[in-house]
Amino acid sequence: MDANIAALLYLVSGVLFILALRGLSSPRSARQGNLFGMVGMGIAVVTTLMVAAPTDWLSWLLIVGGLALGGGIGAYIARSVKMTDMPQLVAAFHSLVGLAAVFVAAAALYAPEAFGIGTLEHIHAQALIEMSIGTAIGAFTFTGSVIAFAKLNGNMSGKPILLPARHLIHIGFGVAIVALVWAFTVTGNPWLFWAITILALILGGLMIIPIGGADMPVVVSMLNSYSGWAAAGIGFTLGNTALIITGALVGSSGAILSYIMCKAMNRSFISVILGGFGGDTSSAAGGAEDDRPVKQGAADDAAFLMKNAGKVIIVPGYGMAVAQAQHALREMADLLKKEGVEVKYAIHPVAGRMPGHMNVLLAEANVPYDEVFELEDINSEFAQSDVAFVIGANDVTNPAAKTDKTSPIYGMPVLNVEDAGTVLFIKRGMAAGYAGVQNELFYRDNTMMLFGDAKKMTEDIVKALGH
Amino acid sequence: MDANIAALLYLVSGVLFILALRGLSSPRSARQGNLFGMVGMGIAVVTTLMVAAPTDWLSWLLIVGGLALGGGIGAYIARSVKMTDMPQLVAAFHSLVGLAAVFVAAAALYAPEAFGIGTLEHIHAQALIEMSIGTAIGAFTFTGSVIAFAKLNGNMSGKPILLPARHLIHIGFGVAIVALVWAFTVTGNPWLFWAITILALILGGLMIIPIGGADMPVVVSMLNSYSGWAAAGIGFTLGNTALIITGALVGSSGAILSYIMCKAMNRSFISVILGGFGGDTSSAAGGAEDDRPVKQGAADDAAFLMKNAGKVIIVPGYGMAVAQAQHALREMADLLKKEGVEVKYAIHPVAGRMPGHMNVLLAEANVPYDEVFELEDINSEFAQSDVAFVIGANDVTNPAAKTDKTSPIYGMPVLNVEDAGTVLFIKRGMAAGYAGVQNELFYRDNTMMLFGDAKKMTEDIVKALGH
Amino acid sequence: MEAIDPFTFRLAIFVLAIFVGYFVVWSVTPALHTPLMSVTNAISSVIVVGALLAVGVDMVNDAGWASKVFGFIALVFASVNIFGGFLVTQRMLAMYKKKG
Amino acid sequence: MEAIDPFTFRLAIFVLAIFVGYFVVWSVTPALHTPLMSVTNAISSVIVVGALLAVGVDMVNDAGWASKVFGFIALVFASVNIFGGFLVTQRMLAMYKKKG
Ligand SMILES: NC(=O)c1ccc[n+]([C@@H]2O[C@H](COP(=O)([O-])OP(=O)(O)OC[C@H]3O[C@@H](n4cnc5c(N)ncnc54)[C@H](OP(=O)(O)O)[C@@H]3O)[C@@H](O)[C@H]2O)c1
Ligand SMILES: NC(=O)c1ccc[n+]([C@@H]2O[C@H](COP(=O)([O-])OP(=O)(O)OC[C@H]3O[C@@H](n4cnc5c(N)ncnc54)[C@H](OP(=O)(O)O)[C@@H]3O)[C@@H](O)[C@H]2O)c1
Repeated sequence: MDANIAALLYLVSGVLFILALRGLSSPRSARQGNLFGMVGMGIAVVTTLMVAAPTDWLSWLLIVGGLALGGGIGAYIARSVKMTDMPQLVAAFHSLVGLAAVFVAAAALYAPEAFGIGTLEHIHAQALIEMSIGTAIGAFTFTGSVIAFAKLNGNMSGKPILLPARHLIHIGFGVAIVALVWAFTVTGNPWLFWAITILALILGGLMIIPIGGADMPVVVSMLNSYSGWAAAGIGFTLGNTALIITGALVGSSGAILSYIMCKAMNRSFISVILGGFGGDTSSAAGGAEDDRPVKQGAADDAAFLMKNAGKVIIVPGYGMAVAQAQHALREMADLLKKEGVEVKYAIHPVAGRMPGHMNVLLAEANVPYDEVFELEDINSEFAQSDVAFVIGANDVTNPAAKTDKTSPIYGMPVLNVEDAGTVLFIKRGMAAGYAGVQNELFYRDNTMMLFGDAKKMTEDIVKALGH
Repeated sequence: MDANIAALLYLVSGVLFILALRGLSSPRSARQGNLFGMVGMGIAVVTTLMVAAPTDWLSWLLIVGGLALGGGIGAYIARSVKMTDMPQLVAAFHSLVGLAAVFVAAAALYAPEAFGIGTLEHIHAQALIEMSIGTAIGAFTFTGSVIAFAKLNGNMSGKPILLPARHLIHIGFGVAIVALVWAFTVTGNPWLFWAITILALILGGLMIIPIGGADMPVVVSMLNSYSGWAAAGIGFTLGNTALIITGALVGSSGAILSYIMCKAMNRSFISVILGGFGGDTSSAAGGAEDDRPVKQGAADDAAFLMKNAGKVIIVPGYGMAVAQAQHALREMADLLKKEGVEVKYAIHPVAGRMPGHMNVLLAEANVPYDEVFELEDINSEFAQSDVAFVIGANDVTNPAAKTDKTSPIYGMPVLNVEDAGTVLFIKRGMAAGYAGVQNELFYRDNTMMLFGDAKKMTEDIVKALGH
Repeated sequence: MEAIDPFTFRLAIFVLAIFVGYFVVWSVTPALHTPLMSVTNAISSVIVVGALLAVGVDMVNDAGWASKVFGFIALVFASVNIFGGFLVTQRMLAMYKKKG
Repeated sequence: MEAIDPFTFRLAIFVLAIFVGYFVVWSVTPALHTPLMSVTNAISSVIVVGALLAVGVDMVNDAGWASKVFGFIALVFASVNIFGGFLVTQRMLAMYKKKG
C-alpha cells in the first residue's frame, strides 16, 4: 500500500478516536462514540497489515493467534468483571499497555529495519531517544499500575507505606534513568536499554507504594496519561500518525482528568502524587469520634418517613459501592415512586472512589440517567425536599468543607443535605470517611442514623415499604 | 533561516493563536489571550521576513511602508470606532481579509518561484487548485462582507431583496465557478483565475442581498468562517503551518459560532443562509398590533417603584444599543444601589444584534461583569425580584416562545421577566421586535410601559431618582 | 517505507486544527462572543505571510512587478486587519471589569 | 525552500492532538468519567501497530527472532486491552438508559 494512503488511513483512525472521546459528552452519543473507537482501531490494524504484510505463514499464524488469544482473554474479562471492580480493572489494563510499550520498543531495538529507523546496532539517535523514553514510561506505567491494582483490589494494604528518605531515592533513580538514556543514545548498546527498563520498573513501584489506597484513582488516571505519552514516543519512532495522535490525546486527557479529580477533592495534585494521605479509612477515623448522642432509627422509621414525603433525594457514596446496594436502592426508589413520592439522585463529583463511579453503578441497577443529577444541578433542591437519603456517603455531605478552614476538605463543594427536612444516614457505625474527618451532621436534630450494611438496611426498608 | 526552524516557529504562532481563543473562556484570561495572539502574529511576520528576506531596498521599503500604512489605518479605526458599531466593523474587517486572500493568490500566480510552487505558467496542479479555491472564497467573502457592512451600517436597506429565481441563479454561478476552477487547474491560464475571481465577487453579493439586515450577524460569522477556509487554502499553497492551523481554527470556529447563534434563536441555519426573513423590524411589526389597553407609566412612577424595591433585574436589548443608553443605565443602577436595592443584569444569548453585544456595551459603561448574568444563571431569580426593568428588549422576553407552537420564536429560551413583581418595558411604541411577533406581556396587569427613547427615558428616571 | 508527501502531514494538521477550533469556541463564554469575532478576524490576517513573500519577489519581469504590487495591496489590507483587529479587541476587553 | 523534516510535521500533529485531548476531556460529562477511563485505555492500545510490525519481521538472525517474540507478547497484551477495553466500555454504556 502506498505510504501516503496509509498515512491518511492512520489519520482517519486518529480522528475516529477523537470522535470516540467526543461521544462521551452525553450518554446518548456515547455508544456511537465507542463504536467509532472500535472502527478506528480496526482501520489502524488493517492498514498496518496491508502496509507491511508479512510474507511467511508463521507470522500470519502468530498475528491471528495473538489477536485471538489476547482478544479472547479481553472479551472474557470484559464480560465477567463486576461493575464495582472497575477501578481495579482499569489499573490492570493500564499495566498491560505499559508492558506492550516496553516490548514494542524492544522489538524495534532488535529489528530496526522493520520500523525504518536504521539497521541493527546502527539506529538513528533520534529513534534511540524516542525508544528509550517509550520503554522507560512504559515500564514505569507497568509496575505503577500493578501496585495500584493490588491496592484497589485489596491484595495489598491501602495504607501508604512510607520509606525513609524516599524522595531522595526517587530522585536518585530518576537521575540514573536520565543518565542511562543519554548513554544509550550515544552508544546504542542494547544492555543499556534493558537497564533503563529495569530501573523504570523499580521506580514505578517505589513511587506508587507511598500513595494511599484511596488516592489510587488519581494515580490510575495519571498512569493512563503516562501510557499515552509512551505510546506517542513509540509513535514518533514508527512515524505513525495514529499512534502520535492517540498518544497525545490519551496523555493530555488523562492528565486533565487527574487534575479535575484533585480539584473536585480540593487537594493539591502534587501532594497526591507525592503520597502519604488517604490511607486506610477505618484507622484514620479512630481518633476523631466523640460521645455526643445521635438519634438512631430502624428500617421501619426510614420507610415511614419516606413513604409520607413529597420529595426524596438519594445521595449515594462509597459505602453503597462496597455493599453493592445499588439494586436494592433502585427497588426502594421504585416503591417510593409508586407511593407518589418524587425521587431524585444527587451525585457528588468525587462520590465513591473513581470519577463517575456512582453513575455506572446506578446505571447498572437500571436507574434512568435523567433521574441522576450532578451537584450544581440539584444542590438548591435539598431545601425543597423532605428527606435526604444518604447511603454510604460521608465526606461529600460534610458541612465542615464550607465552614472549617482547618479541615482537610475545606473548600470542596459539598451536597447541602442538611437543608432537607430530615437527613437519613446509612452507615455501619460512626467511622469517618475517606478524608478521616468527623461529620458534624450526624449529631444534628434533623438527622437520623441507620446503622448497618448499606445493602442489608436498604433491603429492610424495601421490606418495610412493602407492607 | 533553516526551513525546519521556520516550520517550528510557525507552529508556535499557530499554538499562540489557539491560546488567544482559549483565553476568551473568561474575562480574566481574555486580555492575556489577546496578547498571545499579537505575539503569535509577530512571530509569524518576523519568521517570514527571516526565511525569505528581501535583498533590495525597495522591497523593504514597501514592507515597512505597507505595515505602517495599514497598521496606522487599523489602529486609527480601532481607537475611534463606537462600540455600538462593532457588528459593522467586524464585517468591514472580514471584507479586507477576503481581498487580501485574493491578492495573495494572484501574487502566487505571477511569482510562483517565491512561493515554491513551480515556475511561471508551470505551476503544480495541486497549487492551482488551492490557489483558485483561495481566491474564490476570498472574493466571495469580500463582496458578501461589503453587503453585510452596508446593511448593518444602514447604507443599504435591511430589507431582504428577493430576486426571482435567485436560487437557480446562485446555483448557476456556483457551477460556473467549479467548471472554471477545473479548467484553470488543467491549463493554468491566468485569465481563468481572474474569471473565477470575478464570478465569485458577483456571487458573494447575490447571495447576501436576499438576507435580511437582522440576520447579518449570522452571515458575518459565516463569512468569518469562509475567510478562514480561504486562508487555509493559501496555507496549503505556501506550505505554511501557521496559515493552515489558523485557517482551520477560524474556519471551524466561525461556523460553530453561527450555529450557536441560530440555535439560540431557534432558527434553522439553512433558512438563515438562504435568506428572506428578519427584514426591517418596523415594517414587520405593523400588522400585529392590537387595541387592548396597556398600563402606561412615566419616569417618576418607574423611579418610585424601583427605589422601593428589594431587588431589580435589568434586561437590556437591541433598543438599548441603538439608543446608546448603557451609560445612563449604569448611572441609574448606581443610584439604586445607593438606595440599598440589589441590582443585577440578565443577558439573553441573542439580545441585541450580535452575540455578546450587550456584554460589550455594559462593559463599556463600566458595569462590572460579575453583576451581569447569563440566562440559565439568573432565570430562576425573577420570581424573587420586585422589578424587571426591560430596556429596549422585546423578543427575548416573549412568553409566546414557551407556549405558542405557531410562533416563529417557539422553542427559543426566554427570560421569565413576568415572574417579577412588576415588569417595566422601555420602548418607543407598541412595535414588535426583530422577529415581528407581538408580545403578550405588554397587556399584563403587572406590566407598566414606559414609552420613549431608551436613553431619554433612563435619564429621566435618573433625574427622578436624584430627588 | 517510502517518504510521505508533506501534503499528507499538512492535511493531518488541518484536520486536527479544525477539531481544536470546534472545541475552543464552545469553551468561550457567551459574554465574550463579540471579542471572539474580532479576534478571529485579527488572527485570520496571518495571511500577511503570503503578502510578505510576494512583496519581496525580484522584479525581473512584468510578472514579478505584478506580484509585488498585488503583495503590497494584500499587505496593506492585512495590516489594517491585524492592528485594527487586535487593538479593538484589546479596547473591548479592557472594559470588562470586576466589581470594585 | 528546502524540504521540511517529517519530524517537524509530526511534532505539529502531536501538539495539536494535545490540545484536542485537553478540550475533549472537558467536554465529557462527569457521569461518564468511568467509561472515559476505560475507553482511553482501549484506544491507547493502538500501540498494537508496533507489535504487528514486529511480529512480521524476517527471522534472518537471532535479533529477528527476539523481535518476533517481543512483538508477539506485545500483540497479546495489546489485544487483551483492545477487546477488553472496548467491550467493557460498551457493557457500561449499554446500562445508561433514559426513563421509560
Ligand atoms: N470519586 C473519586 O474519584 C475519588 C477518588 C479518590 C478519593 N475520593 C474520596 O472519596 C470520598 C468519597 O466520599 P463518599 O462520601 O462517597 O465516601 P466516604 O466519605 O469515604 O464515606 C463512605 C462512608 O461509607 C460508609 N460505609 C463503608 N462501607 C459501608 C457499608 N458496607 N455499608 C454502609 N456504609 C458503609 C463508611 O462509614 P462506616 O465505616 O461507618 O460504615 C464511610 O463513612 C471523598 O473524600 C473523595 O475525596 C474520591
Ligand atoms: N444577538 C444576536 O446575535 C442576534 C443576531 C441576529 C438576530 N437577533 C435577534 O434579535 C432579537 C434580539 O432581541 P431583543 O429583545 O434584544 O430585541 P428586539 O426583540 O429586536 O426588540 C427590540 C425592541 O427595542 C425597541 N427599541 C428600538 N429602538 C429603541 C430606542 N431607541 N429606545 C427604546 N426602545 C427601542 C423596539 O421597540 P419600539 O420600536 O417600540 O421602540 C423593539 O421592540 C432576537 O429576536 C434575536 O433573535 C439577535
